[in-house]
Amino acid sequence: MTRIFDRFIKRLEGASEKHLRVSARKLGRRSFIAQAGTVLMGSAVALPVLPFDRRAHAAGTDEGSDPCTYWRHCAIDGFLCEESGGSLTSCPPGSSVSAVSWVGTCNNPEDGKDYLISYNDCCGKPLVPTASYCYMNKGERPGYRMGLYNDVNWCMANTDKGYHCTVSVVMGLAD
Amino acid sequence: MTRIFDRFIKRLEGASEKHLRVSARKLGRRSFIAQAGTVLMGSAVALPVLPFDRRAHAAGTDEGSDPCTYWRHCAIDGFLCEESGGSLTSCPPGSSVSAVSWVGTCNNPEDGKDYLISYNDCCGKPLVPTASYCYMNKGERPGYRMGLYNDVNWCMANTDKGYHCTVSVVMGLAD
Amino acid sequence: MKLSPVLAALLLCAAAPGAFAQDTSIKPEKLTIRPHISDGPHLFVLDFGMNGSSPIYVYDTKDFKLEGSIGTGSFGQMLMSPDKKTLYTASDYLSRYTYGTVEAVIHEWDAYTLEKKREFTISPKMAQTISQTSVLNLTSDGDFLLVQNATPATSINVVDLKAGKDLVEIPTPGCWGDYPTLKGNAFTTICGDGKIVKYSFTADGKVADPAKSAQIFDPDKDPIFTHGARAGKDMIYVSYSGHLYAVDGAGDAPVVTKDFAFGEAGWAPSGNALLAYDPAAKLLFVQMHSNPSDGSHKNPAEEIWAVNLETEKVVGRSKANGETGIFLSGGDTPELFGIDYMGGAHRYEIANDGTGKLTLKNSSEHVAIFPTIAATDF
Amino acid sequence: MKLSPVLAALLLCAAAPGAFAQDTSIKPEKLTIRPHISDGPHLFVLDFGMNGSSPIYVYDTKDFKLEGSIGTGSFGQMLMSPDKKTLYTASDYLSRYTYGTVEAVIHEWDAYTLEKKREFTISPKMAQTISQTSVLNLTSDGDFLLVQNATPATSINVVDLKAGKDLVEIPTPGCWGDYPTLKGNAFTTICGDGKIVKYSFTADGKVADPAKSAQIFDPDKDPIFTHGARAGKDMIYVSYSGHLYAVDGAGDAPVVTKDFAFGEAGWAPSGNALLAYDPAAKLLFVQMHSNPSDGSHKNPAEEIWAVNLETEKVVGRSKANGETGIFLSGGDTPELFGIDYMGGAHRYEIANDGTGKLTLKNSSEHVAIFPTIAATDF
Repeated sequence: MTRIFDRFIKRLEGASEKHLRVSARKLGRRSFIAQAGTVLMGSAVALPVLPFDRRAHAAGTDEGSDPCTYWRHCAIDGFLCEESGGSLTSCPPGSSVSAVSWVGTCNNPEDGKDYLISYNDCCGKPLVPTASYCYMNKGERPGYRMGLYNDVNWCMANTDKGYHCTVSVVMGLAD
Repeated sequence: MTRIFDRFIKRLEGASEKHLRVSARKLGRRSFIAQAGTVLMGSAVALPVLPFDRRAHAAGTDEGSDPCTYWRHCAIDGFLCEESGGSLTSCPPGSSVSAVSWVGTCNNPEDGKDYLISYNDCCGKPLVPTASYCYMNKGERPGYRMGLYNDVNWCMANTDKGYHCTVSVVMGLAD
Repeated sequence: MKLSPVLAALLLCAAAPGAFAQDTSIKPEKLTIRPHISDGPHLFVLDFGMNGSSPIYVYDTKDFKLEGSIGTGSFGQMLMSPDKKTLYTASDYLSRYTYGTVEAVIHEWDAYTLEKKREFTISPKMAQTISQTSVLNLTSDGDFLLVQNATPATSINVVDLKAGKDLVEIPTPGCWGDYPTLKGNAFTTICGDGKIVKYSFTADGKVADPAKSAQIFDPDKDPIFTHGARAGKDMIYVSYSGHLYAVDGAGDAPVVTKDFAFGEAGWAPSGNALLAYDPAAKLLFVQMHSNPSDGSHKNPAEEIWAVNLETEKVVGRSKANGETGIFLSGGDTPELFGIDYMGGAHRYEIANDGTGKLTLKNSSEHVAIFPTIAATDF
Repeated sequence: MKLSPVLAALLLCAAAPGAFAQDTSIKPEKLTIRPHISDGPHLFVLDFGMNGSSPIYVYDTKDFKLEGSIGTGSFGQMLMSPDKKTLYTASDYLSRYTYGTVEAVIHEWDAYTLEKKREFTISPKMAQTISQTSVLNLTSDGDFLLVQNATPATSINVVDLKAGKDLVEIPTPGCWGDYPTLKGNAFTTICGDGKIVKYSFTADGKVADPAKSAQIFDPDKDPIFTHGARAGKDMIYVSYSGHLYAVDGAGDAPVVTKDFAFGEAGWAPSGNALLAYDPAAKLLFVQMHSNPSDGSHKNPAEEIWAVNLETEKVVGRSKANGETGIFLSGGDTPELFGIDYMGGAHRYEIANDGTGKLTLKNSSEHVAIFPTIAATDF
């Protein structure tokens, strides 16, 4: 008597492909924001043929279908609340909002401005595996810059610490 | 920060296909053992084209590759210990053997005899999702015949009650 | 612990390289919690978990859009209250996830806000079994939960909902299930000797002697499924071969008021929650599969048959979609929902011409990994 | 509770329709527990779980055949003891799986029998973070475990292994990691001001004043990864851009003994456990990706570069397989293992000609759903 992993998994596969496409695109991303301060040694823009992106290529490159590419998700690491019963800025019913959060600085292509984004986890319920999983790291920093670190459970300071999903909330303009 | 469901899932998909193939074959199984006592109204043997077995057909019918069809697994419901670090008759290292078990009566094609099989769960560790999941129900009965019931966690009487995997142990000849 | 998230974010921003420049023309967005699911009809689907949580997903029935979820423990069971306002769940929490102390927990969830209204622990003897309708039920007046135990010795735990604790454990050796009678504090259970037995108890936990039916079925030759469906005064059961029994539990001991074979050669019932009775159409829906053999009693449904209990005839046969369970909504014109063995769900319209013919309205291929049981809030 | 399973099965057989006919020519099989994994070399891979267990799978390195597993809690961390006999894990158990009381638990597992040798709880402030080498370490003499806390305020919990309990919590505000020094009860941590700070403590829990290095790196312009690799007396760190720092923590305060850029235009380091130092070949292996940009520092590896720390030159570049982490075995001729972002694992032979060229020996496409960290028992 055990789980039968099936169609649901198909959907998970879909999520993986999205994640792959994101990886492939990120490797070729032009938008290298100097303000964030990272100095890298190159910024070549050709989409590379990677050993690991064969499925990305096989799956096509329909960017419009990938919710992770929405501009305000530029430093998100998590399952989207908008596909878990919540929205871009609201946690699903019956969950709680993380008391603490990490922040990102994302460029809004509509007005060309940089915005400060608060990434809050929603807490206290299981994650929803059919929701899109996004792993974007613009401006992300290790744990010694905790407020910019996304590899941590931001439900940690809540009474209910289980990770449920993540929202991306515009806090205001970044300077 | 969350699980990336990927290649592992591919393997799970494989397990599902196996399960499907089993279902399809079971529907067509000739071996209707009267001794088990179930009276059904028909026993047609043609492999049916079912609405739900399209993947079974698509995946081909390589019976030899499906460990669930091994004769002694005829009433197993669980993940195979032989693919979880154990064997047909041994639990994986560090797990415990279920103190209670359900039984099945399976026909050994090598000698044509019916054997009594004890299905024991191994306990105390997480299930291994890459192991084959088998769902066979020959002679299975509901909870009012507990010793023949397989939709229950047979680790229930152990100190460590987590379900890990299932072994199929030959107890002797059934009469 | 509940700092304002905005404040908290700002505090942490002190560490960020880009300072926060407040532009009066830009209004910060408000971070909220969706207060409740939509007002439309919903399907609640339990995703059975043996290790870890058994989540419950809440879907809009029109498009199977996910509106929220609930987390329960391992071996989750669920039951919607008759007024559709409370979802009861029963599940186990292991202190070390796959070992350690087991706590069996009853949760009462608000079916609209998906918030927890209450939780309390009950006897850890609770059966660790696949989600099924026979193991978690409410007594007629809703005062007591009836919980199946298995150690593997079987008993029924009567849980006092007002007090939030166990009232009495009633040994039911060799029996399974706890379907409540229509009145009073009593339930019936199906036993391995082919009888159905009625147990009554008082609100202070006194248990009367069990009242046994005559032998109803032959558990060796043609066992009945433990999933039953209430149809008026009777509970309906079917056997592996397709024999139907209507059992009235109102009297001293359960009695069969009607029994007949509804099948035909080459077809047999199968599944988990394989029956659903539509009181509007007065039809019993049954999951059926073809070419049955020993061990095929859990096969996914190939057809769903509609049986008229008055005429004892199959009046309609509809194509199924691999269902392991079917569930009826309430209302004047109930809808039928199926969950399939591939993790999908299906909504069917029921013809109102007495044939019980089903028309598939919409489906989702992925509502859960291992959906075992479902319920509607309408 | 531990009945003989055979006896138990026989007891239950009483309910079975077919009686058990003992034929003297048929010997019942013996149900056993495999006492330990094989004597060959193994790779332990942690499968990170945020909800529920983080299992650890144990694979034969020659063919990646599964030999067993271990179950830990959520947000699992692991560390193999230097003698390869004990696997330490640190993980959280939530009393209601996704809410409720958190217990942070240290487990000591026998790496041969996969049995639990001991477990005890520590401070629940333990960081709920992706598995990484910087957050769970043993002091030089193995007496204390160093555990990263985050609430999100950071501190290091010094855990007394003899006593099986917390010794002292050392506040390390704005810093991350707890790499032990080569001698004594001390560790270094990386701080947001670009400095590396050394903390020393006594066996009875007295903590000396922290000793800060000069500023080593610019956390805004070119931050370093918190994953470091020990190379003799130095800890090696690399920055997002590919600048390498060798930091000696033996003295009063950490000092940089060497730093140089090893990259080239169009390539940068990335991943989680992105470094591994081979003391036999005296080479540092680094995961690299091409066309770096802001946010690409966690990209899977496209190549694995070998850096000679003496000559400060990249001496070899090998094709990678999407690794997020690389791990070296012990022994005279260490092997390199990679776990990739698709859930696979890879074993590489290291050329013994000083070039650090890697030859892929074997791979498995599916060792875990989300492998985050690995270790060998050889």
